[in-house]
Amino acid sequence: MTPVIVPPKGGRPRPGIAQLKRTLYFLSRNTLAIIGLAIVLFFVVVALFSLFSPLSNQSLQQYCSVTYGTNGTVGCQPVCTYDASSGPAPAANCYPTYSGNVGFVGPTVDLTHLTGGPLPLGSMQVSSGTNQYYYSIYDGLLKGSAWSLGIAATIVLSGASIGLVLGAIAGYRGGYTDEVIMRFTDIFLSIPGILLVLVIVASFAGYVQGLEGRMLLLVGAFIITWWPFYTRIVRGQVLVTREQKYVEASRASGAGTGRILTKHIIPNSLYPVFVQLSLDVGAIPLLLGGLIFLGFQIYPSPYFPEWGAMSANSVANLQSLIESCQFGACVFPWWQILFPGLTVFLFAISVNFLSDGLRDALDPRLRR
Amino acid sequence: MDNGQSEVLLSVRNVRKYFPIRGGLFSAHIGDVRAVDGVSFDVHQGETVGLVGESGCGKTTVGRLLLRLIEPTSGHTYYRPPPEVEARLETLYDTLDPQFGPEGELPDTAAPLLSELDQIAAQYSLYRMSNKRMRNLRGKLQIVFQDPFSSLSPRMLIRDIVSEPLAIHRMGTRSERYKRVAELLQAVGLNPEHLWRFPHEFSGGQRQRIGIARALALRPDFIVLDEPTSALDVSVQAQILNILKKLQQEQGLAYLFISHHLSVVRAMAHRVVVMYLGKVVERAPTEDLFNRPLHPYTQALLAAIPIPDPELQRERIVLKGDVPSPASPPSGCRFHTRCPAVMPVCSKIDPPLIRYSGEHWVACHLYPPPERTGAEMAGAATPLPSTSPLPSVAS
Amino acid sequence: MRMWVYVVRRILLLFPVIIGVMTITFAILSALPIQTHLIATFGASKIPYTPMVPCSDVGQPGNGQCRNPTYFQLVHQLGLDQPIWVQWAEYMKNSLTLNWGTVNYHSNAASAFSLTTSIPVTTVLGWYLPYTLELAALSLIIILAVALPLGNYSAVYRNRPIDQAARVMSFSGFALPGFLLATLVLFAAVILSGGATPTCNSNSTHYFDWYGSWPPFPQCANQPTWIGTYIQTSPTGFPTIDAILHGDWFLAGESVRRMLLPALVIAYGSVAGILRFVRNSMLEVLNLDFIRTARAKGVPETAVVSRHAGRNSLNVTVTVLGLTFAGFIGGFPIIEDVFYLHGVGLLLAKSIQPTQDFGLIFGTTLLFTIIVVVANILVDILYAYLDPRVRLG
Amino acid sequence: MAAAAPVPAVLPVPPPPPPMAAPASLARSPVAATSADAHRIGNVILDVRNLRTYFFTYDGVVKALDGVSFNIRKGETVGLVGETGCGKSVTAFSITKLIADPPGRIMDGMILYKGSNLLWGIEREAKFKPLKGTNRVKVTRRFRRIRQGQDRMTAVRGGGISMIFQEPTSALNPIFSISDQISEALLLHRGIPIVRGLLDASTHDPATIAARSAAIEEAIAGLVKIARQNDPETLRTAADAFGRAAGLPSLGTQAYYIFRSAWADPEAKVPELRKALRRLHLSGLRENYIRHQSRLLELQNELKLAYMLEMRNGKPETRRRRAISAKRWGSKLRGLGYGVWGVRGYVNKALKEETFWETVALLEGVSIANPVQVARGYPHELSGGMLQRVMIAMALSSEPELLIADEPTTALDVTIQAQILELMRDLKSRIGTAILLITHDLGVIAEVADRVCVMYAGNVVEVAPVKELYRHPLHPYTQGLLNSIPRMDQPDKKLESIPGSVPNLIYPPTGCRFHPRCPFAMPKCKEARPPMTVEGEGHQVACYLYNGPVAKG
Repeated sequence: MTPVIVPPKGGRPRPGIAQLKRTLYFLSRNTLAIIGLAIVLFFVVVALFSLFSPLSNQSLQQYCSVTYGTNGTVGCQPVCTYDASSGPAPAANCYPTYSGNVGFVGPTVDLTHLTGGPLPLGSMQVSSGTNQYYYSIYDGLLKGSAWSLGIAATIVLSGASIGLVLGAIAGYRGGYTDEVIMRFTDIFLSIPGILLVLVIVASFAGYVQGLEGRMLLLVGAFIITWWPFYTRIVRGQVLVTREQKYVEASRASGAGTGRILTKHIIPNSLYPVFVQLSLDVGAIPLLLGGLIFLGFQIYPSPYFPEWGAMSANSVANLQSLIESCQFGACVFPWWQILFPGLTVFLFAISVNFLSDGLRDALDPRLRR
Repeated sequence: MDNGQSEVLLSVRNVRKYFPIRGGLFSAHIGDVRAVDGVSFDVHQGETVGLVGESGCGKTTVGRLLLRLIEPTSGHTYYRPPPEVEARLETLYDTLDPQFGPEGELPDTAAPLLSELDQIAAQYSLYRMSNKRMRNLRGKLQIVFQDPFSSLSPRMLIRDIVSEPLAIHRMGTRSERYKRVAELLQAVGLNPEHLWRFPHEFSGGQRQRIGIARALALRPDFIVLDEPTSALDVSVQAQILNILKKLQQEQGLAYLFISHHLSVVRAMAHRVVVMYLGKVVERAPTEDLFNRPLHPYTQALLAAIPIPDPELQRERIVLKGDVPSPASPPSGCRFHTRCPAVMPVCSKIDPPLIRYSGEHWVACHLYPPPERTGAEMAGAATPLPSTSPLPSVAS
Repeated sequence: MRMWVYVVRRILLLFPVIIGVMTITFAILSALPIQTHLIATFGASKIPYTPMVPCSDVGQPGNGQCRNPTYFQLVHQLGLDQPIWVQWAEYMKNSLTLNWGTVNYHSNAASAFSLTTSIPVTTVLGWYLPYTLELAALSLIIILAVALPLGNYSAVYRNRPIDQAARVMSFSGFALPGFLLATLVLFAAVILSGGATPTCNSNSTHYFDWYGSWPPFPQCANQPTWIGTYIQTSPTGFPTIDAILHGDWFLAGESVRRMLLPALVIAYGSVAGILRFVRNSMLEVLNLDFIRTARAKGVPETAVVSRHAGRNSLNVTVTVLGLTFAGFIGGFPIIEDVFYLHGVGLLLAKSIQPTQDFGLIFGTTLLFTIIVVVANILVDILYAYLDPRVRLG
Repeated sequence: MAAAAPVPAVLPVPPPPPPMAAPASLARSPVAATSADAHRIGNVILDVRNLRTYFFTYDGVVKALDGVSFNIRKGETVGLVGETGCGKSVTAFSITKLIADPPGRIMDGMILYKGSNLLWGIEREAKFKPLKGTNRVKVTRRFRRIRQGQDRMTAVRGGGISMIFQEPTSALNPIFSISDQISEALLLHRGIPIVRGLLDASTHDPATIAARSAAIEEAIAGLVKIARQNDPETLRTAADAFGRAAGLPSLGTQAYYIFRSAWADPEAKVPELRKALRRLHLSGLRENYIRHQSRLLELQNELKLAYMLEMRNGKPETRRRRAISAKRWGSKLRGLGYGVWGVRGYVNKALKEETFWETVALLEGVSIANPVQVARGYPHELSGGMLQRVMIAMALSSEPELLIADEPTTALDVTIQAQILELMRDLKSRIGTAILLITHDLGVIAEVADRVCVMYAGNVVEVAPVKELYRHPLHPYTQGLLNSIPRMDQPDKKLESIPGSVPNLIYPPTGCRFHPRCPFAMPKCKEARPPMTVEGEGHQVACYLYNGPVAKG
């Protein structure tokens, strides 16, 4: 007789739901991880928001910016100027000419961009101040969120998928396939840090023009550098999973390599990849910043709105400022360093907390 | 050696599996782990063959070889050879076996026989089959594993686990498969609503039932049971064993019951093969083996089993030392390092597996084949009193 | 003797890696347009780098385009017209015989270090390598000194305040951009040390010379004689060691002091990874059976952690030291650039922009790679020595 | 334990700590006899009362042990038998407080070891708060208290109560040699006799040296002569005599193994023996080091004694403890110089050799054929059976009162299991150690145990002398268990199985935990847990089918 199949109340549980719940529970016991998760989510939301904000399709608006004279004076170099006494402003972003000492606040334009006091978004003044290129740091960060996260995600995801495939094949096939792939991986792994990116970019930056080209170069260089890490990790995990009896069972009932890889090995080897992946997403803005700081013109314009670039440029600017003027007499444009730096820092550290929590939550050996 | 009680399902002949040991500067091949070294036995339809031995004796490897989960170094396993072919194989091997030299080389006179053997193998041997044919056959040959915890994928629903073989062989629609799965679960005494659970929600015994259900999915006629109960408790073990027996009677299944636990084997098997360090030391119908164990190793194994009866007084044979490594097996008889009845000849000549009486085969110098001359058996002691070391229950 | 086999194998594996890396650099180079090589070699002089020029330019009748003999002559001179595998073989031969070309004295790297004539790249690297090595050693010492005890603590007191604090500390180091941290630290140091007070010449080009860089007093009249014209020192080339050898304890202390700050920045930036690893390996070890055995033996808890768990987790940790090394040495260009520390990283930083000096770029990269590979081998040998399961086969 | 000073009957606070008192010796003190406390009568050495151990997991609270009570008398072997998840091992680990924490915690109960409650202060170690909406419980641990509790246990672990485990291959530290690991245990529990022995044997007084060296010389000559005969027994006796003459028994063992293989020409080995004799006149540095060690060991013993007192009197000895540990820190700091790498290698050579040969002697005791090689070896070089012998040797090195063997043969092969069981039977007859043998194999129990406790789902359901239990098992579970074993001696007996499976201890069945699987289940089985009733001599059972007098305790 054939029994009647009664699906349980509340519909069928999807595979993985229970797993997810478990993971979240263990994650929730780790305060830092929760904080990290919150901040990361916040950044993601901001990025999405920026895509739909008017900023996304228009190019950044230039504001008046401070220039520092060698004799300690501060000038405000307007983009288009007009005499304040003769009527209203001809255009939206035209400002009256102004010059004075530090601390003197002009009648129409205040120097909030010096002190970074909060001002409503879209008001004529610049909350959070501008960078040395007259661009509002706030706008830059907002617009940059999409860029930074986008670039990081593209690099990491494509690197991880390459690593996943190669690692799974190497680990499962073993033998010469394994040898070849792993030797190849070792070669790439032994080039330290971002030097390979640096070399590739340094070599080709001169010949690739335009935003698309530059982005392609950058992302490509990073992917070439990144995949070996994932390959190694995945292989290590696959070597463990491969020995599980359920793999042998499905081979015993005639499953091919492809099925075993996709159905059994890869799903059960994913967790370390998640951990590493979340780590690297945070690392990439830092590395980009490093490249910019070393003076690569990897973006079409020096004020390209990307977090790493912004912080690097501001720091470089700080150096040049300190070198140019007598020490002590300069105005220290802290806002230029603080806001981008803080963004990059927060993003990276929150992602770190998250990935650390994930590791504790996902790793059965550490789970208690 | 089929006594025609039923036709032969699998006939294992001189199967060897050497795992290479690599070492040295360029990881050259410096030796072999002789996991399985020339094992032969038959599995008849609907019968249970028990495979007994200590860990590292290669019994699990034999199981995997029978399903061609690993390729053998040499030898054949014939699947459903017709009786006349079987008979012919018998004679062929009987004529060939004595001609093998120490390194397994053969005189040229054997060439025609070999070629004939080759033709038969090409037709019936599992190891010669094309991938396609093998793939279809996999449904007929299944396996149940020892560890019920690692044998079910933790991320799959029971439904998917049990129906995977069906899915692989593209049998029926999804809903039909699930119907079949529900039947299977009932057959092994589980509830159809377990379909939507994950493995970690089950106890060891239940997992083992699920494993059995998966093995049954494709209506096999032979299942390798690789220590199916050694990870379970006795009460649950009894359940599983009873289920297996029931299924055997219902579906005429043949089992290869691998275990290190002789008492369980006695409860399950019709015929028993005892292995030591990759070689068959004794092979007999269950009753013969347990009432008249011939090989000293078998006797020691029997004596070593603790019997749950404190009032039982019996002579103990406690073997000294450990099982040698199969990477460097002792010369001659592999058991001679631990054998209580060891003779000079044991360390020189490896005793062949000879027919002692009826279906009772043994490989030991204590039981010389009729044609052996006394000179060869120099210093042979009188055979052990081959009465059972088991006492009758003190009453 | 199993140990020896292991070591020799490990060293033999070095060569394929080095050759592979060289092949990668070769691939990049050969992907560059030919003009680049010409400019890099012959400087940006008036030589026309285009294959086809107006016929009039090469003194031929007609107004079409004619082949440019100079161009093809130069291309032939560089052997760029040969089949790719011949070029590869040539490249390999030169690389393996340490013939890495010369510093392009038109490049700004050359001007930055006042290298007037074109000096072999290997020579320059020879001058600058010791500084990098000293810096690396110092930072590695700091990292281990912090990570090992802290990691064990946060494993033992898991998810308790000290653990959280340690993690926040280390991760913040990871998350702070190196250049930002370095610059701010340097800035602060300059302020704390009472601003810039040039010791012997006030019109130094680089502001930070006065603090971070080595040698401490560039172009000073009273510079000791064992510091050469460029920054190389004699006899060993390692500034601190040489200072000690010459009994100049002040300079020795000075050089350590000047390397301390960058080393701290590097360590702070890369302690997170290894700390995390120490912690996790310690957690795993603490769950193992033999720890339970030790407790059952009556071993006091402190001894259980330090002796039984500590040694094991240390062995596990040693295995990743190599990777850590590869990780943090990649940050050297930035740090050395900020502190103007005369190491290979600075060389690299100076030779990439605005005009690239490919000789230096690839030379430094190769050198860094070799450092990492050798470090890995040393680490593996150390591990093999520490773990009886490897040592005794 | 050669010189074990007795502890005064009425414990003064603080009692003068006897210099050589080890916790075991303390446990053996006449206190037990004099006290009027009930559990000390009939020389019960371990009395477990109403032990509860819970595990606080993601899925809920696993009530692994729910009121387990049993006791162990001097020198007897108690078998603890039951299925997986019945709490056998948890019981063992609760006795030594080795439960993994988190997630596990001992909730309450008493474990009286020679009158000291090992669980003293357990209830103050953590607070529990059930989380609403879930079946989880939030556990707030007081880590300092937990740590103190653990420290207290070091007074008992390894000394009075030793353990051996199921997985010999993973139970030994892979990076230390066997001798290192056994020596550690030796020094922890028998350190003072060893150190004293060394110090007493070593002398610089010329007269003594002269006298002794004469004796030694002729002893060596005799040894050489005997070694030629290639007769191990006589060699052994001679070697022991030599050891006594030299004043260090371990030298005897060493001499035996030096000469044993060298019967062809023993003279070649004489220099090696002379090298060994250096232990008899220690250099100043080494002697200082050993004195330092003995000081530390004595302080450690005082500390253990203080812990024992705490657990016995049930009130903290904080002041004494602090004073002692302050002293210990002091001498540790003073001895820091010895820790210097290189120095250590030199100074502890003598002690190392001494413990090494003590180790060899121990390994002989568990009938290992080649103890020297084994002692030099590392765990990965030895087979499972060998390692289990090593574990046993290590556990017995302190001559414990009680040996807890947690599934000692489960991971081993049948023939090796037979060897180990043989060894355990032998040890039982040789040394008077009580054994708590935990196993799921009723056959093993039948061969080794004197008394059996049958456990089911965290309860003890039946206690009986072994023969009694197998002759007439009372509890339905015990009966089912015995019927479900395939019997070698009764092959044609049909296998009966207990229906269902072991219950999930997060939601244990109400009343008698066995009732869902019980063939004789009655309504009242669901309601209340049956009490332990006495059915015949030493036979107790917890089942409503029997209505004997309720057992006390």
